[in-house]
Amino acid sequence: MTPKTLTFIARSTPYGNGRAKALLDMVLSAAVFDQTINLLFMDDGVWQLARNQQPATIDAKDLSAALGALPLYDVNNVYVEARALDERGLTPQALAVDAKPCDDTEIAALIAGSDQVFAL
Amino acid sequence: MTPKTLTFIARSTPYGNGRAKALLDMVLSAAVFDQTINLLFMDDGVWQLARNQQPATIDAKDLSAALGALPLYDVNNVYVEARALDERGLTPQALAVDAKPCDDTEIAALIAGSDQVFAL
Amino acid sequence: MSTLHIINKANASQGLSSCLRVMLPGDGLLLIEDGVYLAAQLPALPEAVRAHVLQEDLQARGIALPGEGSALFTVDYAGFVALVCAYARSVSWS
Amino acid sequence: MSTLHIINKANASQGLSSCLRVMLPGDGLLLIEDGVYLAAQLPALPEAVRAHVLQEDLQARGIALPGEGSALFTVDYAGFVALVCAYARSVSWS
Amino acid sequence: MQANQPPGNTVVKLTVVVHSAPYSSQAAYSAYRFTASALEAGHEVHRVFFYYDGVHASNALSTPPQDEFDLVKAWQALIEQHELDAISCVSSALKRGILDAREAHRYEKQAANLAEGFVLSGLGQLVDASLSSDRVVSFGA
Amino acid sequence: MQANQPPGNTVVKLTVVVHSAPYSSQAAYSAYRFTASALEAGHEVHRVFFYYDGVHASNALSTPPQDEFDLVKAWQALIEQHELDAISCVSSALKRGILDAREAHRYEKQAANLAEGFVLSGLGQLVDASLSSDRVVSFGA
Repeated sequence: MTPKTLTFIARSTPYGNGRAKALLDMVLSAAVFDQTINLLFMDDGVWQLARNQQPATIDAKDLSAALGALPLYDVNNVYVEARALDERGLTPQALAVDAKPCDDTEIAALIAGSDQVFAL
Repeated sequence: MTPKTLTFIARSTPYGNGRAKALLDMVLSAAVFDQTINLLFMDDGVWQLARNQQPATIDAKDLSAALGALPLYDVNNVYVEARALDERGLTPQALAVDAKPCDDTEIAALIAGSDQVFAL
Repeated sequence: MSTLHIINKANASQGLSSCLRVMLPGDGLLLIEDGVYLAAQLPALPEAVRAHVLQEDLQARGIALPGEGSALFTVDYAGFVALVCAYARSVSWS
Repeated sequence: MSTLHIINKANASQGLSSCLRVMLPGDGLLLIEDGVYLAAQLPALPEAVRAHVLQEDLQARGIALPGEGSALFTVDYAGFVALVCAYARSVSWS
Repeated sequence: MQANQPPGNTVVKLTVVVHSAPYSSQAAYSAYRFTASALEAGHEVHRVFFYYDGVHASNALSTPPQDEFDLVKAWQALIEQHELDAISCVSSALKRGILDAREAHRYEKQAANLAEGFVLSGLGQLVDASLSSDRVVSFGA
Repeated sequence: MQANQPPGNTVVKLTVVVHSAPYSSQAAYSAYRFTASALEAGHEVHRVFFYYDGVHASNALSTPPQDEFDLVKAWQALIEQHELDAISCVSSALKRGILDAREAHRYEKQAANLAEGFVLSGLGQLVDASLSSDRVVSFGA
């Protein structure tokens, strides 16, 4: 079977609801299937990449630390919507996790090149 | 005990989630307590007042019909945010339920005149 | 092969605006659930994008389409299924 | 007596914009949960409105406040309780 | 805050309303932290009312991973310690599959799962609490 | 739609993902209607995967008012009639208090409440289904 491309679009803030964690769990599950995995942070999802998260103050686990483990799972195609960073006063250099900034055209190409897309 | 004023702000669409129904149930429960009840439709909540709803197509009950029963419960202070109607191309004349259009100042006064406020 | 973009929220900022920016010519748009509230005020669509709206959800909410000039095609649930099959993949921008 | 307006969503269109329009002088604003994301880009507040942000939720998310000039007061959960008690009523614009 | 002096050391009678579910919304947790802080400050928590998705906090079968905060247990401990009046709205709970023994029997369901400490009752209990409390604060949804 | 000709009478293999809860989100209902329509059109529904709040559709204790649509029962009927593979994500379900007999026993809980027809299993089942389906469509959250 030729490997397939699964793209995951993270569009939710990290702690206000459980979607960010739910999407990350999907990504980690997919990673063991030896396919091509893309992870893209868009819209409010870019907040997941903010530095200095200390969610122990609200009895939650650090999602950005979990994101740091992605390379161990061979999830290396990590992208972030440049516009979303910009709108929120974030810069690609000041993120907790390495992610390639991309524009609308590149995002469109990511989606068009995918077999399946999951957004949460 | 002097009667209190409870104000309910309906801000949700009628069928996409259960909030509109949940708020209406609160209003009807409050109505039997013989207090002053205000019901205000704001933001996407004004969609609850749209005419010709036929939610049987999605196996749901008609919320606008239930709103029509408010006078039977002596809930007569029904308001609608004029701006929210306007933004959605709705007019006070074309609503399923009678509601007094009001502006920001009147809404502020409604809130300030309330003992408790519930928004959903 | 093209993508079907599905919108199920009334608030344009929750999905529609992002989706419109990353659509390609030949892609499809489908408004369902509270997404049908956007039908009357849909912004200009990218080139060669076909837009659809779910009939059952429109009717449930009492929403009338903008009339003759509308570029929106109504579909029922069977049509929804056909769209999902016709496009190569779907994205739910909820 | 004045009102405490509580915002718990990041998206300004879900609550904050409506709330800002109907606040009165003397009212208070409190950002909690995802509402703290609005702290850095808070629009101009109505006259004599005091704005607060929940420290625990800021820290959890790694959000820094705009520096010195900020009109935002940070409070902890005890301060949150004190605010609810201090104002005559609260409205949760979620 | 000159115009809004806090009542100082006065004990304030509070009602807390919870609209959102644990693990899906932080609001369920915020309500808990707020309630704990209010009690710590010496205020009276007249009632905690779980409504809409908020009722999920009263599901005894909830089994979070061991390294995650267990909100059902946390509420139960707070309820027990302070003898809190914690009500889950019966109509919200029934729809969402949370039943006490009486409802399970009435609807001939296989089991009851309402967590100890919580009581199922109607929306009138929310209205009643609102009328007799100094302040009501709502979380989530 | 010239550029995207539908596969005509070809049977398409579909996976349906449900992220939202009945009574709280219409998406739970939309997923059901979509699945029923897909089956009616003769397509193959390879798997329905209930994830996140979607797992609430598999709570056997759910007791909606008699005059409201019963989504748990509706799914059960569809599952039975078409021998659907309906999986509730085990980690989502455990947190939210939905257990099968095995999990109830393992965690020493008083009862199991997973509705008949549904199976608890891991996220791998979603990935696996996605890889072997022609189309995946997600509802809600």
